[in-house]
Amino acid sequence: AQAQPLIFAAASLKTALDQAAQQWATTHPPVTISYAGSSQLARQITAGAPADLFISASPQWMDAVDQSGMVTPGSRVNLLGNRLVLIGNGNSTNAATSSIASSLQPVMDGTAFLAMALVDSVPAGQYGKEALTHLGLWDQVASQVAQADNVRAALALVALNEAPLGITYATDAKAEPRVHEIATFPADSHRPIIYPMAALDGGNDPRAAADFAAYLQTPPAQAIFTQQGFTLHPDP
Amino acid sequence: MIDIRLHHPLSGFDLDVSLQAGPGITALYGPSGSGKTTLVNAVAGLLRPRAGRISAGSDLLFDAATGVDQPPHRRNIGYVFQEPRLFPHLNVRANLNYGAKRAHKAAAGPAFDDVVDMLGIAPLLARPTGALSGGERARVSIGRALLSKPRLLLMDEPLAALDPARRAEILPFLERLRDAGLPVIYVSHALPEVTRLADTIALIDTGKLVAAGPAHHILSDPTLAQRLGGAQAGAVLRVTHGGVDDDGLTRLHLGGQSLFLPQSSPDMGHDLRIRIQASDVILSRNRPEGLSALNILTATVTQVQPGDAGRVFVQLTLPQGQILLARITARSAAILQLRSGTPCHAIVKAVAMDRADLSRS
Amino acid sequence: MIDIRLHHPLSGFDLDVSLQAGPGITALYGPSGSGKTTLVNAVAGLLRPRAGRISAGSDLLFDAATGVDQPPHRRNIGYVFQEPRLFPHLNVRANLNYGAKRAHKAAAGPAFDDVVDMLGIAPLLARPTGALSGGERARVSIGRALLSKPRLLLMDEPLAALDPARRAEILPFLERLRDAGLPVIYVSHALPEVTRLADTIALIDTGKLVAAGPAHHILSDPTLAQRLGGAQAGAVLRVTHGGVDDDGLTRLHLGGQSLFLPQSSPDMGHDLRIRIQASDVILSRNRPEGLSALNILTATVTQVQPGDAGRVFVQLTLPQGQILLARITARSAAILQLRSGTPCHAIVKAVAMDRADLSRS
Amino acid sequence: MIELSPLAIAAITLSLQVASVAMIASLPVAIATAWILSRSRWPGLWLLNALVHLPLILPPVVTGYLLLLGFGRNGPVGRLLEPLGITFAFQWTGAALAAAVMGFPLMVRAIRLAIEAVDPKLEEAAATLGAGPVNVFCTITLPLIAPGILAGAIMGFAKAMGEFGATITFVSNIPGRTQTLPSAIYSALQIPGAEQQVVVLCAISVTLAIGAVFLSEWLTRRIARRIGGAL
Amino acid sequence: MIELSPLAIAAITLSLQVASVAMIASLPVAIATAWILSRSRWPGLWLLNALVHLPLILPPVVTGYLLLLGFGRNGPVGRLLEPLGITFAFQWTGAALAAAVMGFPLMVRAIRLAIEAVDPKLEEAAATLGAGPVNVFCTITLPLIAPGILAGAIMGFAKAMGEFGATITFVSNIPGRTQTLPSAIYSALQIPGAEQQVVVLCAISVTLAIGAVFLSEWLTRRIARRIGGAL
Ligand SMILES: Nc1ncnc2c1ncn2[C@@H]1O[C@H](COP(=O)(O)OP(=O)(O)OP(=O)(O)O)[C@@H](O)[C@H]1O
Ligand SMILES: Nc1ncnc2c1ncn2[C@@H]1O[C@H](COP(=O)(O)OP(=O)(O)OP(=O)(O)O)[C@@H](O)[C@H]1O
Ligand SMILES: [Mg+2]
Ligand SMILES: [Mg+2]
Repeated sequence: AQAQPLIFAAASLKTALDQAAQQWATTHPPVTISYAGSSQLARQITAGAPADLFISASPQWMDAVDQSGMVTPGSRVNLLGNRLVLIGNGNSTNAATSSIASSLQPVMDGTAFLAMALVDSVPAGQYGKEALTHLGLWDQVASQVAQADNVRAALALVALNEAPLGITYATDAKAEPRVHEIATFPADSHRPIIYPMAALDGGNDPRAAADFAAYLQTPPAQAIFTQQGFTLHPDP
Repeated sequence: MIDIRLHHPLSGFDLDVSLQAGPGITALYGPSGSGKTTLVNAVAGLLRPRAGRISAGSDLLFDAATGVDQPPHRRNIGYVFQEPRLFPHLNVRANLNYGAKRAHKAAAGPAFDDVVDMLGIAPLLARPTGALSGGERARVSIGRALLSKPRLLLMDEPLAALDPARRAEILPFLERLRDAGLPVIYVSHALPEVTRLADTIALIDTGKLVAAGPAHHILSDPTLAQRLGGAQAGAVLRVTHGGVDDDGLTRLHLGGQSLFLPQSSPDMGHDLRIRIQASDVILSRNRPEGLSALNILTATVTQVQPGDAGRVFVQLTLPQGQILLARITARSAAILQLRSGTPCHAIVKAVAMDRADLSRS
Repeated sequence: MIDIRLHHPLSGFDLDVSLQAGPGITALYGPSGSGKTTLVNAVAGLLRPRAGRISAGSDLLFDAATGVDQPPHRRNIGYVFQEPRLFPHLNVRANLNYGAKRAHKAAAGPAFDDVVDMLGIAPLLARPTGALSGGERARVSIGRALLSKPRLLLMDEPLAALDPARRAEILPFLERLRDAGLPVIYVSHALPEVTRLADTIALIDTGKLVAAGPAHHILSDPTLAQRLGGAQAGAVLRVTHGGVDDDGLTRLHLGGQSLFLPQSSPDMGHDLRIRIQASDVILSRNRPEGLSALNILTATVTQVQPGDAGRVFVQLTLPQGQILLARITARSAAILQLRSGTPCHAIVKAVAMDRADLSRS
Repeated sequence: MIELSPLAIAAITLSLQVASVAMIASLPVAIATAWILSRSRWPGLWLLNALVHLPLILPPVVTGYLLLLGFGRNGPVGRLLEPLGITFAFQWTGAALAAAVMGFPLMVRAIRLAIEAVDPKLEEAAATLGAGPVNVFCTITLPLIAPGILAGAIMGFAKAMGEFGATITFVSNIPGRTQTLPSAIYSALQIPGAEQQVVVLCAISVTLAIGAVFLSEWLTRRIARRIGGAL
Repeated sequence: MIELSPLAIAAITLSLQVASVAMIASLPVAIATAWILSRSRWPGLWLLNALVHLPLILPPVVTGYLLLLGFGRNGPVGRLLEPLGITFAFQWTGAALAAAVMGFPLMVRAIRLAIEAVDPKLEEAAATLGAGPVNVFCTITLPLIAPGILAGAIMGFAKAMGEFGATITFVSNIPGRTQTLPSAIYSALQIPGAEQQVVVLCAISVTLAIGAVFLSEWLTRRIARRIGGAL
């Protein structure tokens, strides 16, 4: 097992990346993937983790790793992108046309909670806060925002209807049958959502890892990602 | 009237006892490990006997057959444990008051100050129990049980840790409680205490009752004298108070004869009893003269019972029918030619009898 | 030779004692709360006295001035505590062996089987200590200390929880240990035990030493008799063994006179001592005849000391200079006109003396 | 001195409030549970015992999720309590509940150990002096296990000061309402380069909890001295 | 029956291994620490006491981060131990270290409570019988505190079975190497709709830990019966 390439990947990639890795393993030696929060993984890499490849959920943490000199020069790419959506509890479809502001009315009234990831620290929360601020809604909803420690936990709050509304990535909304997508936030309302990938210097098996990284950028792998709702080749 | 019938297996043997105790003080006497504490625990409700029935008067405390088993706190029985069991988080005063606070308001019992004085623990009241000597603990534990105003008092070797002077102060107090109507079951290894206090004596050995009955019966039975600890065996005589002489000696009447007690005892009522230790009695065929011993009783030998190691117990009957026990060497018995029917004189030193030997019956 | 000098504040008073103990058995006698346990704890090293110095022979155990303080496990002192302190997680055998295992291989001490037999605890060996009676615990605790082969034995009321028969079996064993050279400090409230065992007696009261010295001195001092518990005071006579008569009585020589002991005692060597309780002695101006009492000694009154409540202590000197104590009523003393210099006869019942009163000196 | 933001101060206040309430409210329940576990015998006991240990065994996130399912606005218990005006969801009370639940096994264990160390002979003695079982418990057992209760309380308090996983999952992180110190610390850890802030917040948390630990040590020693009775 | 994936089985095995090793390895240290805290008096004691409580007070993620800084490959302790062949970073040993550290305060408290309940008179008696302090501790104190040690051990084990935050922060979540049951549960929680898998993993975790709890209860009762000595 020691010889297998070790991939550090943001936890929110698990569903898609597991499928891709499985497909890869049918024709190649398997890879090992460790899922955790991007911040935890980044810190582990700078502390000397023997990982070959890092896929972060935000450019911020990839920058931090880059600055520590662990990234193999020239290997950094923007692997995936995502959309930020407002979601609601239940799988109703008729609400699909509602505007963001009107949907958030109960939150602004103080009668409902809006589930988000931590707005100051977790990327999905940061993007959400940026978007709401851009739309001029943040100040009205801020006191009713229930911040979860990651975007999946925010999703769970909406799924359980503890918070009837939430802001997550489109990929999360797609994967959870108990929620529905109400609206997509305009792409210009927040910084672009990017999942950067880079090879690392501290790994055991850089060649196999490079092969796997290359594979993730091939059409068969990208089909899996788009099926899960990711966007491809995002602009920096 | 405490009626105890119980059967309980112990390691090694079974405890199997049937005993009626009270009114008055019932002494439980027996060697170490014979089952005394176990018996008393069953009465207190701390041990559930395998079989049996325990009642106090008309109140059924335990009955294995019908499943009756009153919990200890409902039995209203005071218990002085063999080890003091003081509450470590309470000071001496709070320990003493623990039972008192929970006693029936209406119940009779000794006053706090009387108990504290009698036990000599007034200077200790504010102390934590951790800072007490062994004997001090024992005294506090006695006081705690007394102040709970029980209807029956169980005392398991309560005075073992105390010096003779202390004992001499506590014993009369117990007698006064007994006289006030409190039945007591008193476990002890000290025969002087037993003979002084007991109205009833129960002898127990390896879980079985060897003998039980009124104290003067048991104590004057020469066949039991050896078992009671030969050196300390002795009979109890019933006497009446005949006044205090000028030099401080108390005169006791015994039918037509007199006994002198070397202490001025107040007239404690008419019916008294005095213990006379068998080894304190000297026998003589002739009436002896010019002795320091003041008490010379005429009597008739009724039984000569061989004891251990060259000694015999001589049972004497006084003219009015009371029984006295003497312990002498077999050689003396032979020289004096003592046999049943021999008339003789019993010499008892006045000093050998103590006020501690005198008590109300 | 144990040399104890210590000063330690207690609640209420200060313990302030200077005492030389041993060889032989040193009895520490005093009322409850007088500081006996505290003193013994200091010797064992369990209590660090505020000031003082304790040494055993040439070995300095404690010295407040130089800061010497040997820890208890290095002192090699056996301690029978006032309460048994058995190890609850070990069975009786393991408790007994705890000290034995840690003793010096070379050290002398009694054998396991002897101790177990003497204490009558053979049936208990496999038992957990939780399932023992009070007296059984006390015996195991004695055995545990004996088997640790100490160079000095501290015993704090070791026999208080035991019946007279058990005591009678344990006392000779202690004497044998003493004879084998083991010094013992023996705390007790029971004067018979003290007079029987003690070579040296230390009387302690509220932390101060009232008197200390050879047992026969202390015991025959009429000024101390009252403090020793009047009823049990008595002198100790040195005698030699004169053989056992056909009827089982042992003859003891006392200068030209004889005493008879109602038990065939084997010749235990030449120098014996016998305790004669003061209240067991009857005095007569004339030589009495025809009594069951076999022992009549001629003596001269040397002191008449008033006791309590109409009683006096009469100090008698025997022809060879030994001292005997008698306790009689003041009335008898007056009738017999006893004063210093009066010749008289002391009558002692043979039965009143027990083999328990006889010991090697 | 480092300037603390108003939100950090709110988090400190809230943490203290949550930890104190969690500790005080769960203490009687913990004492009762410990007593039942150590002194009674009945068939369902093993289940209670297992239940008590659960928060120790499960990852905190799972405990938080279970709390959400049970005590959330749509949970069976939550729906039951809502009409009574008791809501836990997204309230500081929910944070206290989560902290109490997470600290509960620690409290029960400490108290149980103490109960099992009490000499039943003393309780027997109290019974012969007329004290019924409840009376014996209150006047004898309880004072004797005070050191165990204190140890349990302080473990509960310390745990409550550090609890994060269950709390954030159950009541989220609403600054000023449910943002406790650990949530604030976690938040800060997610931002690259915010280590300075993490250190400050940790130092505050540690100082407060250690202060509580010392208070309890001092109390314990006082009690021990009183019980031991040595001069 | 539910089929378990090989990785789930690996997580179960690893968790048991990590929890057992963490518990067994830290027990002697916990006993020594408890003894020092309850029986010795020296100026630095308060610091040790504070240190012991730290993992309880700090959010687990912080503890994990501190471990990473100290025991990681570039940490001062990690670098010191590496030449000796001891590495914690991203190894199961690191998971065991994290679990041990997190369970340590629980262990120490339980054992300390037990030590403080031992009657010093028994230790004195042992000393007069020739046993030196270490000997007294091993032959008297240790057997008497066995119930406390067991309680501490089982709390340590249960905590180790549930520990997540410090573990994933310190040694990551590498399947087959550092992925313990709680990490596996966390991973499963990342997949929406995988609740079934979460429930199964939780059930396994709970079953194992509760089994250990019962084993310890049974042992404790046996010891208590032996010590109490009642028939
Ligand atoms: N830990 C303690 N702190 C303060 N005073 C104490 C402590 N232990 C005992 N005392 C007091 O010191 C005095 C002497 O106690 P000690 O135990 O030495 O008495 P003792 O002579 O052994 O009595 P006893 O025959 O009752 O056992 C008593 O008054 C007692 O109350
Ligand atoms: N918990 C117990 N389990 C089994 N046997 C016991 C238990 N407690 C005592 N025994 C045994 O029962 C017998 C009677 O014990 P008990 O305590 O009643 O004796 P005792 O007459 O009070 O003796 P002592 O005078 O020594 O206190 C003893 O042989 C003792 O070993
Ligand atoms: Mg008994
Ligand atoms: Mg004492």
